[in-house]
Order: sequence, then structure tokens, then C-alpha cells
Amino acid sequence: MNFWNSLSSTAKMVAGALAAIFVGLHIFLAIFYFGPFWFGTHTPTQPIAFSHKLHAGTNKIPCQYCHTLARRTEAAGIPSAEKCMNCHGYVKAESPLIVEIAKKFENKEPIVWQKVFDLPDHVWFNHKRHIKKGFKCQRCHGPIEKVDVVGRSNDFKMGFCIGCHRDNEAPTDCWTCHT
Amino acid sequence: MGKIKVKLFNYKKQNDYKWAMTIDLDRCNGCGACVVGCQAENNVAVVGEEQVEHGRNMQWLRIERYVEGTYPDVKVRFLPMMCQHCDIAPCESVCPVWATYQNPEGLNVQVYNRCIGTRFCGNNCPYSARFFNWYDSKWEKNQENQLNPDVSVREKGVMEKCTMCMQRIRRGKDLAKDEGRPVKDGDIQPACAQTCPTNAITFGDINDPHSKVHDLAHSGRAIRLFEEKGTHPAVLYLKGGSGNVY
Amino acid sequence: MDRRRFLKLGALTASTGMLGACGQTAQQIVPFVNPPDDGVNPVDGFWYATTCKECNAGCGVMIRTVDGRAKKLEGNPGHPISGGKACATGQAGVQKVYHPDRLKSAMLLSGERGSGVYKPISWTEAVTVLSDKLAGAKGSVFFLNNGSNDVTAGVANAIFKDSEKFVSASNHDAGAESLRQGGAALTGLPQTPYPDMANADFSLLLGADIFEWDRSPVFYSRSFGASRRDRPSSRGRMVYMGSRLSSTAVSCDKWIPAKPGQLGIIALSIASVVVDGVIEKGLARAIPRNTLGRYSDALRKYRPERVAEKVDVDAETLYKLAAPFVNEAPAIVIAGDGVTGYSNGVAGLDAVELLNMISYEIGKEKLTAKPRSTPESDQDLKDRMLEWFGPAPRKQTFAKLKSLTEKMAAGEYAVGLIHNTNPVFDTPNALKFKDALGKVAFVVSFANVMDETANQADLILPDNHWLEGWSAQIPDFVPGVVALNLGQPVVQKFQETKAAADSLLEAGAKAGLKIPAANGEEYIKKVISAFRSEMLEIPPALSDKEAWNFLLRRGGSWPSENDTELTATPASDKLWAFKGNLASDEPVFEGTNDHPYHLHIYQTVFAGRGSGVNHGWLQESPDPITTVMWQWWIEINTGEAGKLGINEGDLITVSSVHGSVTGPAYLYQGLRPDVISIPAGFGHTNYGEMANGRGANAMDLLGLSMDEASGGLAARSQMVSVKKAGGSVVLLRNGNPDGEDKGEAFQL
Amino acid sequence: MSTSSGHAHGSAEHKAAFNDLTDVEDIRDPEAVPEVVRSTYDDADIFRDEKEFNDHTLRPMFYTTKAYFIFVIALSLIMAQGVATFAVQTYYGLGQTNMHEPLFWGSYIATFVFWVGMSHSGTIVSSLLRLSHANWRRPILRAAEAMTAFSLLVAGLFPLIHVGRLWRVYYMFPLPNQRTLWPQFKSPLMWDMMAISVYMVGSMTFLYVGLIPDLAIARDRAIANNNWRQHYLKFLALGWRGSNREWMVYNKASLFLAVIILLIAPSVHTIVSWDFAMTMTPGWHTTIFGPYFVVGAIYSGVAGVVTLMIVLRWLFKLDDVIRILHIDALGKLLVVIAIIWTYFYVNEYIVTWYSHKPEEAHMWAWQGERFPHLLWIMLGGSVLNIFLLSWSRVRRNVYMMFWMSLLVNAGMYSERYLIVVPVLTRRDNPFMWTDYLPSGTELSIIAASFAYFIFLYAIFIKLFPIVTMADVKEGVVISGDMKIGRHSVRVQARE
Repeated sequence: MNFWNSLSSTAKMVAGALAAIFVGLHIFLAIFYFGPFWFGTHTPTQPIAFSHKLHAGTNKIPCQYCHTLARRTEAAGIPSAEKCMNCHGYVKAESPLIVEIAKKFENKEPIVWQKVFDLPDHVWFNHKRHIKKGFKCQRCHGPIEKVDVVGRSNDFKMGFCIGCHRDNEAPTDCWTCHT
Repeated sequence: MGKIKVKLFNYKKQNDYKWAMTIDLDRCNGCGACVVGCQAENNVAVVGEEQVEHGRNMQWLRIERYVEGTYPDVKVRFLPMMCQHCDIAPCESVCPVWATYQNPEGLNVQVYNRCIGTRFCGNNCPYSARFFNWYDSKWEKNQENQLNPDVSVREKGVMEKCTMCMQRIRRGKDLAKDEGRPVKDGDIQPACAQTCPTNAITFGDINDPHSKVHDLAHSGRAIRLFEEKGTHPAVLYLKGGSGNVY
Repeated sequence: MDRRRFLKLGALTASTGMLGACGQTAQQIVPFVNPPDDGVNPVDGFWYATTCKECNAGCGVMIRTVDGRAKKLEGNPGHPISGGKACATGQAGVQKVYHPDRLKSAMLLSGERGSGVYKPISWTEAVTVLSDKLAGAKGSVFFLNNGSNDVTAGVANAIFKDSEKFVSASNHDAGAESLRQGGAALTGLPQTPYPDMANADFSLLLGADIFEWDRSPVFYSRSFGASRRDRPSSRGRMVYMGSRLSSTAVSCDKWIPAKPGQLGIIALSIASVVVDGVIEKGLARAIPRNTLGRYSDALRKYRPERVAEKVDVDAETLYKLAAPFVNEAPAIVIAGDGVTGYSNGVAGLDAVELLNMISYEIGKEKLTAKPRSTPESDQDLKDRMLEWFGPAPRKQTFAKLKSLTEKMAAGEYAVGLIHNTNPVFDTPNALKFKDALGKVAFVVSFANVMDETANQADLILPDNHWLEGWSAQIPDFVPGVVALNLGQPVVQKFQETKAAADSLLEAGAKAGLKIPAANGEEYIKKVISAFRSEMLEIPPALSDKEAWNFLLRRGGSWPSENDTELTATPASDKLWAFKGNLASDEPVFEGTNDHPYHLHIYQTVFAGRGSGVNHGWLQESPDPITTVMWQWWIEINTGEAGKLGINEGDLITVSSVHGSVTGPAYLYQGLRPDVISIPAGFGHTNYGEMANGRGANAMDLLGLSMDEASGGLAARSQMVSVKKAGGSVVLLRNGNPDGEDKGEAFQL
Repeated sequence: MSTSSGHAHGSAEHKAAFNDLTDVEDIRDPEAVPEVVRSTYDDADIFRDEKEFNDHTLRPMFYTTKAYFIFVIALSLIMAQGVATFAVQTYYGLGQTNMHEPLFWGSYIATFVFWVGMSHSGTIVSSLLRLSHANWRRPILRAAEAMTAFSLLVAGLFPLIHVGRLWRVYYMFPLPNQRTLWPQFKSPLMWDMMAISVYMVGSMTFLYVGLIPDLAIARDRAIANNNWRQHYLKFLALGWRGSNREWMVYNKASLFLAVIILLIAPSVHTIVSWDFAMTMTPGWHTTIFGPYFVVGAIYSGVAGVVTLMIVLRWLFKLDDVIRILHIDALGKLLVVIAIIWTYFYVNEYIVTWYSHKPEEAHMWAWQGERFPHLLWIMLGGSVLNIFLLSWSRVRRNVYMMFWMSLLVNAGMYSERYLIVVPVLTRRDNPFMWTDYLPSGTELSIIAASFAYFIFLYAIFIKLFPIVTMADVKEGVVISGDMKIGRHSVRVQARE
């Protein structure tokens, strides 16, 4: 404290400014990198209020019953309206949301869903490989069967991918995911 | 995130594949199909006349041509030139951010999203096979519809080069893995090899003694460019024909 | 705004702003309403078989589509022409679907002709306009295309075939007519001769730029590769004779510059040596001695010593060239524009075919069983099938186009239908096609990008891109067999376009004309059902629908490899009966004494006749020989340029009696000093931003000399003069002018 | 601290506290020393007393003319357009330059090497002369050290200007991160970044430590005049009072730093040379580049010092401090360095000739063919100097020296350009041979870099003492006659 007092007012100002910049920079970096984890997730409003909790949780429908492409292709895919109508032609056909889907299905009008999980363009991810290896969907997508409205529970930073690849002795060559 | 191992690239598992390519100069007729095929496959942008004036035409694969002799004894030779995927690549050691390195399958990797554009690698490539994005890639209106979804579109300020159609290799390995077998010779073809009308380009696993590329590489005709530089390219050129014409 | 962009801007905003930046932009995901056939991989994409229509060769191709967008073209591995391979122009064809210049709807002229003022109209309106005009024309209609036999031509023919005035002409590659006519005298088969280069030990290319824009660059390239290195026993050798070291010539082992227009004589000269050599070697086993003797006498006047000076090739070289024909047959001769581009084209081709036949007789025992031309039984089938696709190509000569133009100029036509060709741009200036077109009462163009001809039309009905619609084609150039190429819509329509055949059929129906089918697709199905029994390739057990799907999956119908073994040509009979013209006519050149240079117009690999000039990939691909990009040039021999004081890039004016063009000079060692060589296809004035104003149109120089025997244009018989125009430009070239010649650095 | 003032105005308590024989206060007492007779050198007048000396040397700092402001504003304008061009270049992409494949490095890197070279003499000369006790060094030290610091600041910008993705440049730093990705430590650029950072810190410290006593003098003056500079001077002078212990520590520190800097500096430029020498490119791939670059750097740096000295001398009428003698001495130094440099230069050719490598030989031929003007400037500026500077009349002629020092630097800039550009225009692959001229963007940014350097210097002059006052005073030998008994003895005292 003695030293601090001994400084001139200008010096105090300079020191204060330096400290502020230092702290500010760290806050910036912290928010930049960890912001998504702290300030919630990307939770868009979907055109149809589909509940994963109801389907996957309560009714225990396997994920890949709807997301059929996950085990066959790189993309998990969103089920077609036809798939919805397979069941909902009979099950709860009068529910207003189902009626909405049914109407769109009749008109051959696709439902425009909002993407929740997204990877940057320079990343190539293959669902098939991971499903075939036996990973549960929840491992990356979080406890999706427990929520009504799905939000982004994972930001898919490179560290997440790399960590898991290391643990499982999967290739960590850059071109495994990037081209 | 799990425990962090300091080891950067996990080379513990020795990979069986060692990709290589042979280009038969005796077959090449310089038609340029590979050049356009490569552009179509890899989202290589058309830079436009103005940039060409600056010497910035971007072709991962270009056909060099050399005129020798004077009329009437003129000989013109074609030399398809792309990234040679050197085993001891001069470009790799100079990149300060490790955006380019040798991958376990013998390919020279360029990671666009790691690259900061010091362009040192381009300076150190004796083959001049690396290209820099001086501007953001632009596509004429509507033409982005044709872009290949497997290949990222490069941003301005990064280096790029031939990847031996990594996306195709990846897909080929993926399909082989589904069937629980190693990749067969001929499963994977880069765009240039697939399109080459004279079959001058052969791609394959040189570690596989039964592969075509292995045969050609050991046919006695194979040479490497700038052998004296000791870069050990994975691209082998097969020398031209005999002198007896008639 | 993604993270990267955020940092780029370097803004230090509050955390809320930052969060917006971190959360990547929400994207939408639109699933199918009805999923496609299960088990396919939507990310890898779907592969469809179809037919490339970028040129008339008819390569079967596979198209990769993802999300309804075409991504990549590859050759169809089973197809007899492409064999799984593709060329640069074909590769670029995919991107033409998404070309920025594509017309967006049907358009009706609302200003003066040539003003380019059009108003968009609906398709119903457009079809009504067309049907009114067709009804009013009372048959005085002409149809003009690029010589491909496709559904549109077939439909037009079928609708108007009862009308006497109707003419279906074509504007296709100069020289093709002669090629088809050539060999007619010998083989009696009026079709393009098919040289089996793949199995030849030695190929002599007489002015045949087979890798550039000849009949099928892809097929020839495949044959070239196969000849060179696919046969373990020997490496195929090639010698090219012609006035320019083209990119084909470059690939050959030797280039011998011969005098323009004299290549037929060279063939005869070689034949004379071969015949005598065969007699000497006692190979009469293959050819009866008396036949040979007859030829020997007839060919005596073409002995190398006698013609050496005339053809500008020394006698020793000619003797050397004959050696492979005697010793190492099968050796073949391939003729190209260098033979057919002169007024003695057919005579030259006869000579070439004679040499080919002799060579075949000598070496046929060594040949693998591959046919050299279509057997007569197949030819009949082909002819009958071709009737469904417009006039047979061999009837589509330049002479026919010329007479059509004259009739047009006389005002005899009420309606002109122009499909897939640009005659205003790429016919010789001397033809005055544009003026003649002005005399036609109503011109309909089916172009899907604006071009010079469409700009003269009253009504533009944009055709689909070939990836968007149905097509069928009997490829003219298929080794030895009849094939049917099918094309299907592989991508969603990108613009409001309509297949030309559909527009015609709809309008025809509305006008009360007799139409052959409801639409193009039905038409193709009709063809298939008519010929199904004769096309062995469809398994007989399949129902019609299954057969259709079978063909679509395959991309068409052609015999499998095994079938072709049966169809080797019995050439001998023809040879014995040969009484053809052994005299070679002198070529006639057009030009006065002050035009000392031969004009050599050629099609570059990328620009073609002009269709590639509006495409970025093709424009930016360096020309194989000059490595010029984005530009047009005039080639002149280096030594000759030195004499004239011309340096690279200097602007020079080339003039003929018909016109002149000015452009930058490219100095080339591989060109005869008495030849000026100019690439065609440049100098567009109305072909989109990318093409307009690039160079000048070489067709301005060309007259109308024809080869009377075939009715083909003698495009090489023009003489020109050269002078410096002052000024110079920098040629944009890949590779450096100082460095490009230093090939020894690689010591290959 | 606020209560204390400098030793010159020390209170009685202070005097008592530091009552020491060596206390400067005592010796400088006019009564104790009757008169300052003369300096060690005989070619200049010496100031009659310290105050006059201080007045004179601090004048540039405290007295500012209108011309100065105009000058600084002009510099700022040049800088501003450079910054604007740079902003445009960053926004649109490096296509704004004229670089292209395979010439990936152009004038930016040449200028970078030039500025790194410029930075060399300052500290090397300073530390070398300090260590060797060369007396003539004294007035030029500050200017030289400042030059080092500023040219490094300017040089450090060039890699940033040069890279394609400025916003990702932090990938170069060995920051631990979630991906466990590290920089490539094999890359000469990586070493370069490390070396330059170390050198920057080192030379800044060296400059600052050397400044401390002078800062104290200036501080006292500022306080006395109630000048606004007192605020930062108080802070930066670290409460220097000039006590014996302080001087002791100070001397030790500057010696220590001098030694360290002397080790760092050559290594830095050697590493810069490795950016080239570690590649496989003909014309670069040579072992001589390390010492060659270092000598070249010192050469251009010393010439830079000469230019600066003469400019300062002229602008601020410092003829009394920066005397012909100093310029003469620097000229001699230049001759020595020029000879060494020429040796290396010729050596490079000889090695090429001896090795019989056609590509290298071609490279040199091309250099002469394509850039004869630059070659002549380089040879004229550097080699011919040896002969001219050997002549003392030239060395002692300020005008001649000014132009010659500029010529040396023009020559050295050409040399950098000739190292970077011709080699890249003639790469291994003859198909890709090319040509290059800098674009407007490049020129404007380079011009701005020069303006920035001068700007920094101009600002420095106004904020800090430009002449190494303490060091000069240290060198001034005070001599006089002192009566010891009956004899008058000639004595010398050294401050």
C-alpha cells in the first residue's frame, strides 16, 4: 500500500488502466470461449412444438426409429412428414398439432425445422461411424429424452471431439474431420 | 474433455495405407479434363481475368507444358503438376502453426481452418503446387449451387492445394469399414484419375503389393520430380516412350 | 455472423453482442415430405445416368446430385464412348445448369429485331403464340440445329414431314460431312469411319485433331491411352502430319509438317510403298498378288520421290512412314480436318481409307476382334432408328444449310425454329446468315442462354439444360454398333424452362398439326417400344415399365463388350471391288496473290465453337498449347514472325477477301511458316458478360469454298494476309514465357 | 517520493546522508573545482558548466517549434493513409498487393528484414562500445538505442501486415488450449517470432535502463518549470537520486544488459536469415546467410545511426554534443563493417560459382538482368563506400556523410529486396517463373512504416532526453589545477 501511495496520480492512472486492460482481456477471452456454456444454449422455436421428452422419454421410442439415416449416413436426418403420419394417422390424430402436420402433409408442404446442432462448414462429421461404434446419441446431444424443447447442450468445440477421440484411440489426424 | 496427452498426433496405430499416385506421361495428352474435374470436385474458385493478370490463377492441378526445339523439329511436353505429397515435405516444417503436416497415410495435409497465411509453405515448395486465397472465393450468381458439400470453401488468407480428394478417400475407407474389409484397389479414385480419358493417372495404396499403383511404381519407368531435393514425393511420374518412332 | 467474422471486425462489444456472435446462425433444415427410396445416402448424393449434350459425341455420363443440385459429372463406366471418362467441357457442363446468364422464362420480342428488348411471357402465352404462327405458316417452316440427332429434331421432323417446304438442316462442325462421306466409295457405308486406335501399333494421324473437337475426344483419348500403354506387348506409336502442332500432334511421337491440302497424296504415296513392300516381302497370302499389282501400277505416280516436293515432306520420311504398315500392322490412318477441310476432302479420305484397308488386310490376323466399322445389318437398324431423330447426319451437309440460307433470304419461310445452335455467330461471314434470318417472318429460338442467334429471334422458348430434361440420341460415332443414349432429368429445374420438344409438341397440337406423341418423354418411350425387340440389351422378361427403368438406370442401350466380338468387318471384298478414284484432286484455295498465308481455324479444347467461352472454368483453364487464359490469340510461326518483326502480344491484323480480324500474336514454333492459325469460338457480341468482346470471330475471314463431293465446307482453303496493327497487349498465360521452354529442368 | 527531489537540489539532510568523497555534489561544487578546463577531446568547446550543458541537450525536449507540429501532422497523414490502406487490405484480402504464386513473399518481407536490420546497430553498437569503453560513443548511445527500439516496433508490424488471416495470428503463440494444438517449433518463423519478441523486450529494457539518470535530470527540470512532462517523468525516473548505490546498480545493470544484448542481437538476425536459409530455395539455401545478415544488419544500422546523428545535430543545433569527431568515428566503423560485408557478399557468389549449381547461377544472372538498378544501388551504396570512407576528408564532411549514410541504407534496402524477390521469381519449377513489382498498397504501407518510424522518433525526442546526458558527462574529464601545498598540480577527475 505504501508503494501505491507513493505513486503519482498519473502513475496510478496508468497502472489502473493496465490492470483494467488485463482484467478486461481475460473477461473477454473467458466469455469468448466459455460464453455459450455460461449463458445458456441455442434453443430455437420450432414450427411444430415437438416434444422429445414425450416421444423418446415417456414412450421410449428409439432415436433411430425416426432419425433413420443416422446409422446409415453421415447425417442423422430429420424424419419426413410421412414418417410422422405413419403413426399419427392413428395415434392422437385429432390433436391440433398433428392436424397441422397432417394438413402440411396433404399439401405436400415440407415442415421447416430450425437447426439446433450445427457444425461449422469446415468440419465433416459422420454419424454412421459413431453409431456403429456403439455410442449413444446422448453422449454428444445430451439428455435429449428428458427435455421438451431441445436446445444446444453441447457446443462441439474441437476440444470436445479431440478429447473423445483420444480416449477411444480414434484417429486424431486433422483430415479425419477437416478438408 | 478427459485427460490431455501431450502427444500431438496419435500415430500409435500404424496405418496400412500409403496413398500414392502415378502419372503416365506417355499417356497424358494435355486435354485438361483433370484440371476442370478437380475444380468441380474441390470447389476451386474461378479467380477471374483480373486476377489471372496478376498471375493468381488457382488450379490445384495444372498442366505444365514445355516447348523444345525449333521448327520443324518441335516437341512439346505436358507435365501435370499438383501437390506431390512429399514424404519429407519442405512445406511442413516451415509452417509456424502446424497447419500442414504429414498424415499417417502419407498425405500432405493442409488444414485450412488452422492456416494463418504466412505463405512460408508456398515459398518452400519446389513444385510451386500451393495456392493462396488472395481474396475470398467468389462464385457467379447461382453457381454456388454446384459446390461440393464434402469440401469446405476456403476463406481468404489461407493456403490451399491438392488433397488427393481426401473426401473421396474418407468415403472410400468409410464404406470399406462398413463392409469390414480393407480398401480395395480401385475403390477410391480422386477426381482427376476418375476423369482422365487416357487413364494416365492411377491412384492407390502403394503398400498393397497387388495394387496397380504399386505395379506402376515398380515398373522401372517411375521417376520423381526434383529427386535431388530429397523430398520423396508420393506422386510418381512414368517416363515417356521409346525414341524409335517409325 | 460467425465467430471468425466477429473477430475479423475486431469489435469489442458488450457480452450480449458477443453471445449473438458465438451462437452460430440458426439454420433451417427441410426434410422431405415423402422420403426417397430408402437405403440411399442423401449426403453422398444420388448418381444418375444420363447423356452429355455438350457436344455431339454422346458420352454416357453419371451425375452426382445432392439436394437436387448437380455436383459432379463422371463418365458412365459401361458406356461404349465415354467408358467412365469425361472431358473438360463435359465436366463444365454441370455448372452450366447454374449459369448466371440463363434465361428465366419464355420471352417475346417487344422491340425491333436485334434490339434485345424482350418481355417475359408465361408459357401458356408462349405456346399460343407459337401455335398461331405454326398454324399460319402452312408448312413453310425450317428447323435448324447443331447436327445432333435428338428428340427435338425428331419431333420437328415428325410434325412437319408432310410439308414439302419443311427443311431440317444443321450447322455442325466443319469437316464432319466430308468425314462421313469419306470412305463411302470404299466401304459403301456412309458413316463416320471408326479407326480402332486402341489396338493399333502404329497410328498415322493426317490432320486429325482427335483430342480437341473431333468426333469424340473422350473416346479417342481412351484409345490413345490404351494404344500407348495398355497392351503389354508393345507401345503404340503415333505420327501426326498436318500444318499445325496441335495438342493432338503434341501427344504423338512425331510431328511432320506437310503442305496444307496434300495429305491425301501422302496417304497414296505411303500406300504405294506399302503395296510394293508387301509384294517384296511375299505377304501376298493376305492380299492376292494380282490385286496388289493393280494397285502398284495405279499408285506408281505417287511414289515418294515424285510427290516429295509437292507435299513438302522428304521422300525418306515417307518411306519410313510406310514401314510400320508393312512390318508391324495393324497400323492405321486417321483422317481429320487436315484432310477434309479442303476442296479435295473426299478424295483425300478415299486415299486414307484405301491405305487403311490395305493395312487391315495385312495385319488382321494380329488384330483382336474389334470392329472397324458398323456391319451392314446394324447399319440398317441404325438408319431406321435415326429416322426417329431427324434426318440422318450424313444428309445434313453444309450445302444444305447454304441452300436453306438462300431460301431464307428469298423470304420463303414463315417460321424458323432454331435449336441448340448459334449460326449467326459460327457460320462463315460470307454466308450472310444473319441477313437471311432477317427475312424470315417469325424466328423462334430455343436457346437457354442469350446468344447472337437468339438475339435475332421473335420468340425465345428457353430449352431445359440437358440435366433437367429428357433426351435420347443415336450417337453417330460409336464403334461398330448401334447404341441409344438416354438422358433423364437428374436435377430440379433451375429456371422456368421447358423442353424444346415439349414446346413444339404442345404448340403443334394446339395448331392442329399431327403430333407424334404427347411430349418428349412419351416420344422416347415410343421409340423404345418400336425397337425393343431388335435391341438385345433389354432382357426380354421385363415389362415395358421395367425396361424403361432398366434403360434409365443404364443410361441407354448398347451392346455389351462380348457382343462386339462378332462383328469384324469383311473389308476384303470391298477392297477387291475397289474401283475408286486413285487420282487425288488438287485443292482449290480462295484468295488472291497478296494473301500468302493459309488460314487454319481450329477449335480449342476449351472454347470449342464458342460454347465454352461463357464459362469460367473453361476460360480459366489454360489452352494446352499456348497456355493462354481468358483471351484470344492469333498463332504465327516464330521464324515468320521474326521476319515480319512481330513479337508476342503484338496486335496483328489478318485479312482475307471476306474480312479481317485483329488480335494479339502468339509466336509458335509448331506451325508451318505459311500458315496462320486462329482459334474459333471467340469474339462473341451477345453471349453474356463473360464472353462478350473477348477476341474476334475467326469466321469473319471465311468464305464458302466447299468440297463438292460431300457438300461440306472447305474451312481450310482460305488464304489470308498478315500485317502489324500497331500496339500490343500482354497475353495472359499460365506459366511464364521465360520459363515455359525450360523443360530440361525436369530431365524426364 | 513526492517530497524528494533530485540530487542537484538536494537538501542539507541529503548532503549529510551521502557525505561521501565520491559524491558528485562535492566535486561539482564550484568552490572545490575551480574551473572546467577542457574535455578529453580537443576539437570542440565544452560547456562551461553542467547547467548550460543540460539546457542545451534538453532544449529539443522542452522547446518545440511550429515546424515540428507541421512535421508530425504530415507524418501522421502518411501513417493514416497507410493504416487506411492496411484496413482495406485486411478487409478485402491480400490480393491488394501484387504478390502471386509462387512469389508469396514480396516487399513486405523485404521491408521487414530491412527494419530488423536497422534495429541491429543501435544496441550492438551501444553495448559493444559500452563494453569496450570507447569514449566517442557517449553522445550517440541514446539515439542509437531508440532507433533499435523503434525500428523493431516497426519491423514487428510487418509480419502482421503480411499474414493472410490477421485475426488468427494468435495461433502462432504457444498458448495452451482445449485442442492441445501447439505451434510448429520446427518453423523458422516460429523462432523468428520468439527471437524478435525477446529482442524487443531486451532492447526496450536496455533503452529504458540507460534513460533513467537522464530522466531524473529531465524530471527535475520539468518540476522546476512546472512542465506537464513531470507526471510521467516522475513515474519513469523511478525516484532516481543519483546516489552512489544507485549508480553502482545502474552501472552493473547496464553492463549486464550490454552483455546480454550483445548475445541476443546477432542471434536475432541470424534467425531472421534462417527464414530464408532454412528453405530449399536456390538462392536462399546457403549457410552464409547467418553472419551475412548480421553484418548487413549492423552495416545498415550504423549507417542509420549516422543519418540520425546528422539530422539531430542539424535540427537541434547539437553540434557541440554530436561533433565531427563522432561522425568520423562512425565513418571508420562503417568502413570496417563494409569490408566485412563485402567479403560475405562476394563469398556468396564464389560459393555459388564453385558449387556449379546451374539453378543458383541462373538466379544470380537473373538478378543482374532483371534488377540492374537495384544491384548498382546496392554495390554503389555499400562497396564503393569503402574507398570513399577511407578518406578522412570525406568522413569529416557532414554533408558527404549524410548522403553516404542514406546511400548505404538505400543499398541495404535494395539488398533485402534482391534477396527476397528475384529468388522467388525464379523458383525451381521453371514453368512458374514470374515477375513482380510492388503494388500501390504495398508502397503506401511501406511508406507509412517509414513515417511511423520517424514519428516515433519525433515523439520520443519530445518526451525523453535524446542525448545520453549522464554518459556524456561521465566522459567529460574535468581537469584543472589544484593547489597542493605550494605546488599547483594538474588533476583530472572523472565524473
